[in-house]
Amino acid sequence: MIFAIVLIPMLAGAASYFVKGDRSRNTILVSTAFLHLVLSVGSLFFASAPALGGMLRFDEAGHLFLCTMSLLFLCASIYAASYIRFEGAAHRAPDDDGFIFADSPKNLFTACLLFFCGAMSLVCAAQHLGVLWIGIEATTFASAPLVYYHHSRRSLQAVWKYVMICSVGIGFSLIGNLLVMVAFSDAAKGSLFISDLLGSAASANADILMAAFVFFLVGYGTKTGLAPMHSWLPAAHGESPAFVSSLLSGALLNCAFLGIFRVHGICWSAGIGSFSGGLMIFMGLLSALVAAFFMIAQRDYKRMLAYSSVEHMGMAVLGAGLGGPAIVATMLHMINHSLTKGMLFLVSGNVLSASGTRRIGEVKGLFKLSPASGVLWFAGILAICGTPPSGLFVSEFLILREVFSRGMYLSGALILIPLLLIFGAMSRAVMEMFFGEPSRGGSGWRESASTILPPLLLLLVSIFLGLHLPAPLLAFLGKIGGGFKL
Amino acid sequence: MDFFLAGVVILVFAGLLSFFPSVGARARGRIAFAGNLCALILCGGPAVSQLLHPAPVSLMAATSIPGLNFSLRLDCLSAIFLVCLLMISCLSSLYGISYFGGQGSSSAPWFWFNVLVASMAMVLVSANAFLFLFFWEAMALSSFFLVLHDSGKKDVREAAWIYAVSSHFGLVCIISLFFLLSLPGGDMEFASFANSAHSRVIAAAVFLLSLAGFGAKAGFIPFHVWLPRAHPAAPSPVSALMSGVMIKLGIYGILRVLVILGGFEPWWGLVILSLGITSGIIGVVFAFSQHDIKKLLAYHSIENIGIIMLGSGLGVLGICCGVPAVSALAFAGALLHVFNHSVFKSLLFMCAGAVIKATGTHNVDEMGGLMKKMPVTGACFLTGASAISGLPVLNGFVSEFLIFLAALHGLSAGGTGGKELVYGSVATVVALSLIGALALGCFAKACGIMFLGEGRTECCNGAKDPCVAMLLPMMVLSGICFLVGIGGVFAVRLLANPVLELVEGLDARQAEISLLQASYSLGLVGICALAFLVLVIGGLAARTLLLRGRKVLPSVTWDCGYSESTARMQYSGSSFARPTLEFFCLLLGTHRKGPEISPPFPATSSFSTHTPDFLEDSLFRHVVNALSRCSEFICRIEKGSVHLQILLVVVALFVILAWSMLYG
Amino acid sequence: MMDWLQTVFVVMIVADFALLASSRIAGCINILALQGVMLSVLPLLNHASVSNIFFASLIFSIKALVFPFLLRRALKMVNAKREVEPLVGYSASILIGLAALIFSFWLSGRMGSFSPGMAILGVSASVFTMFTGLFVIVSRVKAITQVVGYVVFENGIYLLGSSLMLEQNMLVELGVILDLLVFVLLSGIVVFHINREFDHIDTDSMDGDGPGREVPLR
Amino acid sequence: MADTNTIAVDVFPLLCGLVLAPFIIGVVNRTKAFFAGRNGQPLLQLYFDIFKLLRKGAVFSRSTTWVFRLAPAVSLASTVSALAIFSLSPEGAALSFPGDIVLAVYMLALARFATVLSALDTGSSFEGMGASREVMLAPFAEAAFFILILAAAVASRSMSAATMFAAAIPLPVRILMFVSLFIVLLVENCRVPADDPNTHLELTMIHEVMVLDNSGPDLGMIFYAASLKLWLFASLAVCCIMPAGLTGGIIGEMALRVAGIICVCILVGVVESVMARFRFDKVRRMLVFASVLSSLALLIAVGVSA
Repeated sequence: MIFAIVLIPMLAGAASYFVKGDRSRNTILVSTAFLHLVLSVGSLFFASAPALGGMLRFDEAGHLFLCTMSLLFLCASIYAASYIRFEGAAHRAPDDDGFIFADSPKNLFTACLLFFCGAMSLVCAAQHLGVLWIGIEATTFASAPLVYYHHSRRSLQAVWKYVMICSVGIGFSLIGNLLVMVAFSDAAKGSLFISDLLGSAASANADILMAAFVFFLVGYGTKTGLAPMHSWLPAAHGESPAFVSSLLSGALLNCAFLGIFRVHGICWSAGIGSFSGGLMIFMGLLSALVAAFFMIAQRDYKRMLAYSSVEHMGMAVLGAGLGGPAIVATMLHMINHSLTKGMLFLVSGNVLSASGTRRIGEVKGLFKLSPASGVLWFAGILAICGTPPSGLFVSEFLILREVFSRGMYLSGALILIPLLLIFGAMSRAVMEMFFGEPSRGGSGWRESASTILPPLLLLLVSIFLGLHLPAPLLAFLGKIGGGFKL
Repeated sequence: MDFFLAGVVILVFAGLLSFFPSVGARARGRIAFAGNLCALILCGGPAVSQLLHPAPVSLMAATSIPGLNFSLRLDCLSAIFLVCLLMISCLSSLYGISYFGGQGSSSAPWFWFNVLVASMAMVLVSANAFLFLFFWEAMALSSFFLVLHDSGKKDVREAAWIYAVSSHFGLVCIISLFFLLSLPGGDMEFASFANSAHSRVIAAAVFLLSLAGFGAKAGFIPFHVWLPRAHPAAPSPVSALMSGVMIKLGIYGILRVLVILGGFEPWWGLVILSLGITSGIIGVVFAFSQHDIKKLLAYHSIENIGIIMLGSGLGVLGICCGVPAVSALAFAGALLHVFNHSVFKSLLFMCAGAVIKATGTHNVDEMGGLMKKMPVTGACFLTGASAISGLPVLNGFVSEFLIFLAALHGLSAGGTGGKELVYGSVATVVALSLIGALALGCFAKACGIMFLGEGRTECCNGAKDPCVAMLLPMMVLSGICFLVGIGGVFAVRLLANPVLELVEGLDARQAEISLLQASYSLGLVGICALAFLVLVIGGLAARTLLLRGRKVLPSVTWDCGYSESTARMQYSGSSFARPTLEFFCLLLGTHRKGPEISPPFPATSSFSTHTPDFLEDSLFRHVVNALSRCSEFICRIEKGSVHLQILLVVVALFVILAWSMLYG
Repeated sequence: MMDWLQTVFVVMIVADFALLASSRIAGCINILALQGVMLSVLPLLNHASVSNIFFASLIFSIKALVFPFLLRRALKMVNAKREVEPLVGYSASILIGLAALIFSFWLSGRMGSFSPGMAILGVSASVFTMFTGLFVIVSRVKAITQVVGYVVFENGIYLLGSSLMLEQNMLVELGVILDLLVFVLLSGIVVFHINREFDHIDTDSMDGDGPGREVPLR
Repeated sequence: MADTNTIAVDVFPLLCGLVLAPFIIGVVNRTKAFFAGRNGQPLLQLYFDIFKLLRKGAVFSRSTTWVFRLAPAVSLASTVSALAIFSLSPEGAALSFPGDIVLAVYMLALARFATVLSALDTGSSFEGMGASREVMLAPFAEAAFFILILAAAVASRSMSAATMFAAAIPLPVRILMFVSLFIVLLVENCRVPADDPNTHLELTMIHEVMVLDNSGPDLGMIFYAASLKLWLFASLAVCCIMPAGLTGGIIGEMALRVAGIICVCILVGVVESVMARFRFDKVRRMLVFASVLSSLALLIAVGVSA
């Protein structure tokens, strides 16, 4: 069952590489995505034997991220099908930055997309730090060509930045792996199985484990987009096509976060949870502040969304650092964030196709240009800023409650101020774009069901989570938080 | 309580109905009005019965989200605000039917209107912090969309954005306020807030946060920036509802937090008092210098909020210094002023809306002589204006009279109270007298320039009274002004229970006695008002008797023989206000674009004054520009080359490693 | 046996200094090949078991043959100017390298708690190689030189792993190899494209998004 | 409330005020004439004027509305009711309850509001100018007056007008209150330093220019209301300076009170003939000086009573 979940996308990717017709390739893409969703939801209910000698097994956190990822992947692939069809149909006019919209070959693109999904499933299933590392490595390689879909000078620079920074990051996490092996060399005889590490954590060498955690935090933090290492995120999201950046933000960041979360679990059971927690809280606060200040003068709405991801990842890392009941709130925050952010990036694709420009100042009268995506865009931005009906309001409220109940008033204030700044910046951008008369002639793009329904579905799920948290979901999240008793 | 919920549900359902395209604009308005009406009956009933015999009704139901349980509680304090809310929402929706009727079917914002009223009602009764925040943000969101009603204009969008940011700032303060209150247990119920002890430092922090958070909604001075922009931008029925009721929820929030905190410190009273004084005086001075009628009324809301803060500040001082008479009367005055202000402010906004719809302009200096063309609107505006300036026969006077009485009690109690009480009372009386006189001048200007004299521009020629559906709410509100003005004694009886709730710290009997004494005085004030009306009618009758046999000739106004005087020669708004505002010139910083009369022969020239809101310019704009400048500076890193960013990653690693080695 | 290991580490350190000093990309690639050879010798020195021999040949073929070949082909295709315009001057780089060497010796001294014996030299060599790799990425302008820098950084990590006597699990080394192989492939493709887009391949000239209009936040 | 037989005693000062008010205007004019070496108009001149006006016809400008016609009646009625509170007979006024002073002051404000609105209603620039000047002075006059009331309330520990001034207020406080009240009297009743009652140059007037357009019975009512207002302020000034209960009976007390009012009017006449009219910002400075004096009185009263 686990092999199926990981390998089917990869095989489909390989297959679609050789398929010639666009239409058939799209059907492969969408059907694999649907199958993947069915399998991952199915794996929730019937327990499946661990594969590869215990290296691949879905625990609660893995299941959670897998299901969100596959739901997002399904919506993205439906969106991608129409996006590619529209792409192929007309050679689009050069964007205002003067680069040509020639696109990379479709088959390589679809193959990489499916390979990307397989890699992410591998990360969710990884119970061995080495396999986890290889999985995240694979996601980087799978997503690099995706970001480079529109061959242009700026997307080239974005890919280069993305690959270089993430590789350096992954190099650091490799050092982290080595140090973990050293720290556990006598306790678990250098095995990297998470279960063994958790078991023998008490007798590990504490300060080497601390050094290892620092390397992991910086390494996987680069992939999660935490503050000082986040600079690849706006570049990659700004240039990649809409559904790729929705996958990048909605799913890839989660997988990297999973890496930090696993190592944090090990540190927690090794007794240095307060150190690793404190470091994560510091990185969370730093990301929130930096994202807020970057966002105020932002002129490109896709990069604005990227910075909002940096901020929300900061919140998640902070929540995980608190431990105890905050873990439930953090996981809730992760789900809500990937749903809402995924939806927002898909709608930003619509906005880009409708208005033809990425600059906030130049998009005018979005409501008149394309009403449905305009309304979705407005609702999405309000949701991502944490206004009540959206689930983010609930999760941010719960995380803040934990922060204040620990007596950390300063860090509570340090979270609330960026939230306010970000709300100001984003609402200003949305109002500039939504109202007024459309200044640029529409680029002949019309909203179709497949570009509106996926984001709408994601938004409705997030609002549903905002209004009512089903009890089984809360119990499930509680189990994830099990390892982090205060 | 289930009546109450039924009313709210019907309200929202009526709002939803207005989304169907098939329904015409007027029918849409009628459905929404029907929704408001039955909300008035269903929710108003329990509220009024709560006022008469106080028995707090509560309802508790757990929900799936941890920490959020659906607990509601209707007590006297929220009943007062509920009565204001439902009355004003009903009347402004009636007014809105024909106000929105004209412009096309799709534009009427009835859904957001009803959602706003429903969320305000739920905020007033919610007894769980999470639920309170939920409806508070729903209220902010729906009023944001209402302000964006005619979003075509750029400054409307600008006003809506500033409003959104400041209400979000308020939300941020209120969230941290509730967290601090819920500290020991983490339980989010208001009841558990009340009976858990808070240390002095936390109580002071909670108090200041409540001033900041709820102040951003109430709109007193340091947080008032959005008010003079949002109200003129919103359509009139919406701004009537917003400035009549919505800013009162800020006051409700502060009072609720005060009730929860229980033990006050004298400096709290002085802080509220000083905020009240600054808002009052600065509000009325800025109102005096405005040309736009709705901006003038918006600044006046700030002034009246200042008066309410004066009352509650004196009340808090009274409690701290142990003089129950002062606190009972002051809180009674403040609560009555909440009711009175929601009555005459929405009346004034409705009249302003009718005038703007008739003349098509906001600028007071372009109007004139509208009393001849719009007699009913003129009469209502005149009633509202004299009520807001606190003139005796009307309701504004009754609440200010109570606050004066409280101050006099504070003073004549003399030594027993303690130094703060004496200073507080003196400051209150002086401030109230100054504010009253300036308000009188400001509304004399508003009425005189708009309604009296001759029409200054041709836009007043086509003006005529709006249809009956718009006039009816205005007349009802003017009637209420007169009713409360004369029947002040009944109003105080109604207020007795909520005041006792606010003052339950001190011995209730003493508060009872002072309230009885106040109602005795108010009875006599009512009698004196009636006697005054009889005298006026007598004078008029005598005058008509005397003139019956005599010649009564219409002629031209006395013009010292200069026969060419045109309507433009009349006093305009800014010229009327100039002598008074000279005294406050450093506060206002009015820019004058004076006429440059250079050529020998007189050519056409113009003169105009503009008064920027100095606080907004100095405070808000600098903060926003500073933020965007440093954000631009930081953005340079984002544009930096790959090397810089990789260096950042490496440096981050070394810094954290070094830090963890040193402190790990 | 011990002195062979020490010679390997010393050669690695010398190769790093040469890399810092070299001004021509072709030279850098040769140094890279040399480091590849040295690294492939390491598993043989411990104990010549079958898996070690197979593994050593694998490392040799990849690090000493495939990478240099790919990079030279990329260099020819791109016909970029041979010499390198670094952001930090060569002599400055060497001095910084020296400081880094001293720091790495101090660091490995402090981390003496690891396996005893000659680990001091091994750990410091690996830390210094890693530092050189990162320094080259940050300070060199050419895209190819950054790739070389990254490979050196990977060599450093591999050296760290083997010097800590963690030879028993092949998985990590495999991971390193996998990572390197695909990375070089990828950057090769990207470098080609960089070349196709414009004449020179330094990454500094690719500034961020163009001069868009300022949205004044009034 | 007092029972029926003493009602007469309470109403008597009010009636006395209503009857004698125009007389004191005559006194003022006569003192001015005496200083100017003229015989001056007869003491009862204002009675004749009012009676004459009541029997004349009226002329209304076309641009005025019902506000213009209502205003004189409103200002007269409010001044009368203010007088009812301030008639200050020893046993308490016709109408006395805690806080009645506030009602009286706001009644005067209502009169001012009515006059200003009727001035603006005529649509002439002169009346507009008068109205804007009236509104300029109002805040400072009211502030000074309220501080005065506070001083009396603190000194006498009572909240009703009748008992407030009767109590034993220390002499320095009484003098300060009298001076500041006298300044407010001069400004409120358009006496010389603030405003010239019988000038003909509209640009310099405040109160007269607001009633330019009134005619016939309206003008009569306005003159009568003005005289009542002077009586009211004068009686207040007398109560400030003269402690109560000097003579035994009520009649004696009232006679003394009327004599005091006449002396105050003579003082007003003297001031009018001695001083020239101030510039408007000097008038404002004078009023600020008055409020400074009354706050000094307040500070002493608080210091003494605490």
